[in-house]
Amino acid sequence: MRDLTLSQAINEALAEELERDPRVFLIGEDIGLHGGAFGVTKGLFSRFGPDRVRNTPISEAAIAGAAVGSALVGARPVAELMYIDFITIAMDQIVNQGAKVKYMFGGKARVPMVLRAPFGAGRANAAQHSQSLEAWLCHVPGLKVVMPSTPADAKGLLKSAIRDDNLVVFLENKHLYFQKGPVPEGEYAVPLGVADIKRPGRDVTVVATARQVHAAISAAEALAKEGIEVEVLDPRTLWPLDTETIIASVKKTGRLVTVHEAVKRFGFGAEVAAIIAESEAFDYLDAPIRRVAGAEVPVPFSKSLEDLFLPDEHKIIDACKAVLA
Amino acid sequence: MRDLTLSQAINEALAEELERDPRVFLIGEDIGLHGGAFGVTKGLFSRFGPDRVRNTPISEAAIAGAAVGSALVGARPVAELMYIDFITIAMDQIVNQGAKVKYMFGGKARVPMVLRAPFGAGRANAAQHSQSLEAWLCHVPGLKVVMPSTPADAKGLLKSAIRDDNLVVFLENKHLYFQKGPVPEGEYAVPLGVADIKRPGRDVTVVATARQVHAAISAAEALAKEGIEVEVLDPRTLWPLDTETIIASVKKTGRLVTVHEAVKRFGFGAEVAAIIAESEAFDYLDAPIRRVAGAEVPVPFSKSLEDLFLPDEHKIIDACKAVLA
Amino acid sequence: MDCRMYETMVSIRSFEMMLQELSRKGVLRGSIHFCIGQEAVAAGVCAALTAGDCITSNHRGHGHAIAKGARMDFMMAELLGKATGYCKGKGGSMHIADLDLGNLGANGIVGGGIPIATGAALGFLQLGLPHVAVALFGDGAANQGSFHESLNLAALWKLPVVFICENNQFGMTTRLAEASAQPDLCKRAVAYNIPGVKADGMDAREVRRVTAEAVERARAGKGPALVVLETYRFEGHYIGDPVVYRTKEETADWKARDPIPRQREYLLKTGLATETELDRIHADVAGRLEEAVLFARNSPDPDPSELVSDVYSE
Amino acid sequence: MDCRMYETMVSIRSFEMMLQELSRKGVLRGSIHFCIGQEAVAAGVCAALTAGDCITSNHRGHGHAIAKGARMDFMMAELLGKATGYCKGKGGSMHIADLDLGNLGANGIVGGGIPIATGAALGFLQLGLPHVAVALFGDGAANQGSFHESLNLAALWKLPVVFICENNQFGMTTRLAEASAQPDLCKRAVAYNIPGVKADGMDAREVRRVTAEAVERARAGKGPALVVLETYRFEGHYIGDPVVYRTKEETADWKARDPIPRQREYLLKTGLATETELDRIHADVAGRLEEAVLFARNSPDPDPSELVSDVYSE
Ligand SMILES: Cc1ncc(C[n+]2csc(CCOP(=O)(O)OP(=O)(O)O)c2C)c(N)n1
Ligand SMILES: Cc1ncc(C[n+]2csc(CCOP(=O)(O)OP(=O)(O)O)c2C)c(N)n1
Ligand SMILES: [Mg+2]
Ligand SMILES: [Mg+2]
Repeated sequence: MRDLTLSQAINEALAEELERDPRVFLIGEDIGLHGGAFGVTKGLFSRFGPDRVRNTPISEAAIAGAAVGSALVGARPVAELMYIDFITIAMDQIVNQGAKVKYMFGGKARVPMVLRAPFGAGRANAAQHSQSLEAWLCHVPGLKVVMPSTPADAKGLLKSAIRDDNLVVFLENKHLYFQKGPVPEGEYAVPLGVADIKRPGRDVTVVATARQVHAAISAAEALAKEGIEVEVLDPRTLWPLDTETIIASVKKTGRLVTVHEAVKRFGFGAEVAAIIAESEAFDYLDAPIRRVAGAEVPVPFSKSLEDLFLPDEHKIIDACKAVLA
Repeated sequence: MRDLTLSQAINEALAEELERDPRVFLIGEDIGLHGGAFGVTKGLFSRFGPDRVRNTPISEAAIAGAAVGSALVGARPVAELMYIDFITIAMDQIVNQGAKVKYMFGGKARVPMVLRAPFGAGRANAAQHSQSLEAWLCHVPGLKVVMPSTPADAKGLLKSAIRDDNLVVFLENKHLYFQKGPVPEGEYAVPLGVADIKRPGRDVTVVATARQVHAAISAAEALAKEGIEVEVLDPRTLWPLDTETIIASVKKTGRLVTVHEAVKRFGFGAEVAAIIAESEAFDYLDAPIRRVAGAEVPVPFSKSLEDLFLPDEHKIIDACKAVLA
Repeated sequence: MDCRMYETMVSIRSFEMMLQELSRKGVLRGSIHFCIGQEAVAAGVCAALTAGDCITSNHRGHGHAIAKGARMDFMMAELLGKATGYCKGKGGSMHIADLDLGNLGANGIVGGGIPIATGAALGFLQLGLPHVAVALFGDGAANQGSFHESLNLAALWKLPVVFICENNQFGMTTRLAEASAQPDLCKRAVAYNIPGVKADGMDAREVRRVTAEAVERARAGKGPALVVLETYRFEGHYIGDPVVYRTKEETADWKARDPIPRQREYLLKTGLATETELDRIHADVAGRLEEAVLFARNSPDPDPSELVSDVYSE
Repeated sequence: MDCRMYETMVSIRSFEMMLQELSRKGVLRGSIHFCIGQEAVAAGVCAALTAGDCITSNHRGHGHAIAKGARMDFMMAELLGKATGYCKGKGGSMHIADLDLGNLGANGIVGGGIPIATGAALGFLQLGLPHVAVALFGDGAANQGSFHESLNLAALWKLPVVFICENNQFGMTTRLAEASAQPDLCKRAVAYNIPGVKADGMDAREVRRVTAEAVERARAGKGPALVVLETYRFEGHYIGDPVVYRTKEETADWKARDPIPRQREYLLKTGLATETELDRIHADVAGRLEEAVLFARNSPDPDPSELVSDVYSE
């Protein structure tokens, strides 16, 4: 296997799907020659041309609508928002239209589209370019929400997302774009809705997403030296959520820590905690649950504050120790 | 005390605040002579004139921006969205601007505005006019979110919201508009962030919002006949949330049921469950938590399906019995 | 064609009058917006389309649906929330759609269908299909950001889409001039460098003519146009609207321009149809409508299992 | 006034060149968008405003801030994320604001400031204040729905707001004509029945003149105008932009119209200033800038407690 960055892995998935299916096309701001704000679509414009890789005006509502409408008549758009923060402008088309038409029309519509967007803090982009808004989207029946942590997962999940007949929101952590990892050669897809145990363990379950999976693994390695075996669980798809795997893990370990970059309140961690508190795993819980998450503030610019905003290895270690105390 | 509907109570609060403070004004679609889609602002246009009660074009983003901008320079707008579902169009101004400017600007800005909107299902308005989207807003630091269950609370909370220097989202259940309840004469305000125990009990805590508070009280009355004493807790303000009162109640009862109309996943119930699972109350929990909520679907039109979609007294009774089993 | 449009208009009018009756009987639930008075728009626009062309509609969509070929029985069943309805009872009045007929759906969001029609046109381009998409929306919707973004995108890419603004003079209770700084809506086309055409929306033939021109232009790859059709809703915005915002005189003036008698006169005058033939149309429609109501009323409610189906595609 | 504008432009240019230097040294973090080349817009627009008037700015906002009177030391401290910065280090380049000076803030959302300026103008009206609000935004922003909704609302209510579109020919890497179906942006004013004015954005005096006209019109209660200022950014969209989307020749042509030498020549030619006076301005600015950098570098990072403060007002 060769090593690719997450950005390269996504680029490869896009290229392969553009190649495979003539109905697939890309649409977004500056995704053409420039390759998008993070260079993810680099080279695709030259290779597939302006009809398959469509540079748009700065009109997020129209981009989302163009994707929803074209998907309704049988195309398979992959739309890019330059930052997930801009979904605030596209929200109506995604939530009230794309997510709901199938149900509202009694099952007759299909919206086979993907909405890709980078998310997350840690790059000094401040409050309007650093959010993690997955919880909003997970709250909307009709949407699927994917959040990969490794290049290999990203490629395989994106291929599944593009082939899926639903509106899939595909969220890419900006920091991970530049991190390398092994990616299988040849064709493969990672199914949506299946969690991955990134590191097995028996003492505490850490459910972490995207970049925080890596922080959790670091934490697990540090804790292993103290004899604490952390199970790091990466849901990969936030909705549909692989609750079975999470419940099974907590039943085994009796302890749960959740980790994500989004603001803690009303975030993914709350849903995971609630699922466990409702489930058969409740009786196996030996300690209160802990949520490690972004601070309850707009993302600050200054490095010193932004570092405090973000979860990290140390905060995860502390949380694990707390639930083990 | 006289009895007023929730709609009348809100109307009274608006009239009193328009009278009290010349900086206060109303802005929204068809709120003028017509009095808004639900008649909440009826009579105010004739009384205060077109400058204080401003009828807008159908432009939710501009309405929200007009409110944010005017609040920034010292006015105190109360904006109305005809249905909370349309916040999808106004989201950027609310989330990326209004909620964040104070923090982004290092504390120097104030956005003393209220965004009112009806929410909720049960009126055959289908998927784009029946949502409960409070969880999105609670997930945004900088916003306050209020959701009254009685006319008296509605009036007092709205007065606090209008006098608050933050962006307060004030969510009104459509069904409650037409329900009467006693409202004190004379001036009073209900503070934001303080829960109200609508019915004391020792066996199980039910945290319910808005219309579901009434369903929970009915359920409690039914269960009382079987000797089960339910404590019905109405948070009234979803953020800031009065966690102390919730935790104290659960420590007392050892059992928790949450109830809201919004879709269950990633909803208010998840946050309450997580708060309890994280808190000292965890050790007092004698049974798994139960969440009663809207079904995980877009809101259906047909009465038979919409009834199934919604939580109700019976589902609450079942949940209470389940946690007591 | 001219007889067809007449029949379409009669069907729409009859369908909605039946809804009014059902509403009086307390059988109808939810928000119902009548297009009575505006039938020429629906009939004329859809008469200019061919198979494969599609429309997006809005909250006032019964007419659009019928004109695009929808069956009254399935519509009626939908309005009554029945399992046999267009959306299995899940959508109701504001979400009737028939993708096979090219109706991409009514819409509860004012302005919500405009980006979708634009997207459908883009989809046709991507798929190499020769179809045209038509967005039907009101004067009020033209003040939404979605209008602006969509028209710009469509004009820029010369998408095969036609934007039809059904100017019935009001957005809910708000008069055009109280909502739109440029009340001559077709001037908005200047902002996108596309043709802006105004026409009499009370004349089905005129509507068909201007729509056909715009549609053929779009199909030929010359890009979109904005067509503003002047019309009027004879009824309130919704059932129960006290209609405080306009005078009886104004309404009477517009009623004098009722598109249905107008088309009838034309058909008779030109000899395209006889009184007998036209009466037969009325009778046929009445018969089908009667059956539709029976069908709807006799249809079952959706099965409880339907609550959770159709959220996701497999 | 003409000297003031010169000083403003020199300050902006010097400030950003210093940022480039700091960036090369690796001291700067985050997204930085330079307005080098566009200084005449900021200087000319703000010169047309009086105390109490306010602006909303965008991601390319350093020039707007300086022209509206911001202190370079607080700005520099903000850009370095320091506690003494305009936003205590919480905002950075894209969120510099000074409400006391009437700068309602830079903005990270393209088009995000337009509704806010409109709202500020409404606020002035509601509070009976005689001020005018100015929205500064780019050619790219004019394709956002917020542009459309705001201009319509402002025109409808004759709000005291002026919409200034800083047309620097590109939205990020996308050329105006690839993004806007109507490349003559001031024609968009037709859609709102307001004046649409185009002017040379490389000439500070011309900018001031057209802005002043629009501002006084707005102040007089005659409603908004759309002013399109033709300009060019000499640098890439952001630090590190490979600038693949335009030719060196085009950039050189625009650089030949550099607004700073142009204003200098004017001042000298008309005798409004001498070489010595102008050199003194440069020296002054350089001195203040030096101090600003020192101030910023010597300032402390925000206290950790600042993470959670300023989210809510008491
Ligand atoms: C985004 C949004 N805002 C507001 C409404 C409420 N609403 C429904 S119809 C309507 C009036 C629409 O006016 P117009 O577009 O002219 O269509 P008409 O009703 O006149 O046919 C309004 C305000 C809505 N459904 N969606
Ligand atoms: C809503 C939104 N969409 C996209 C972006 C990314 N972005 C930042 S600046 C920019 C270009 C803006 O162009 P223009 O308005 O012309 O301003 P200029 O950069 O040319 O000064 C883009 C696309 C953004 N910040 N916000
Ligand atoms: Mg209308
Ligand atoms: Mg530009």
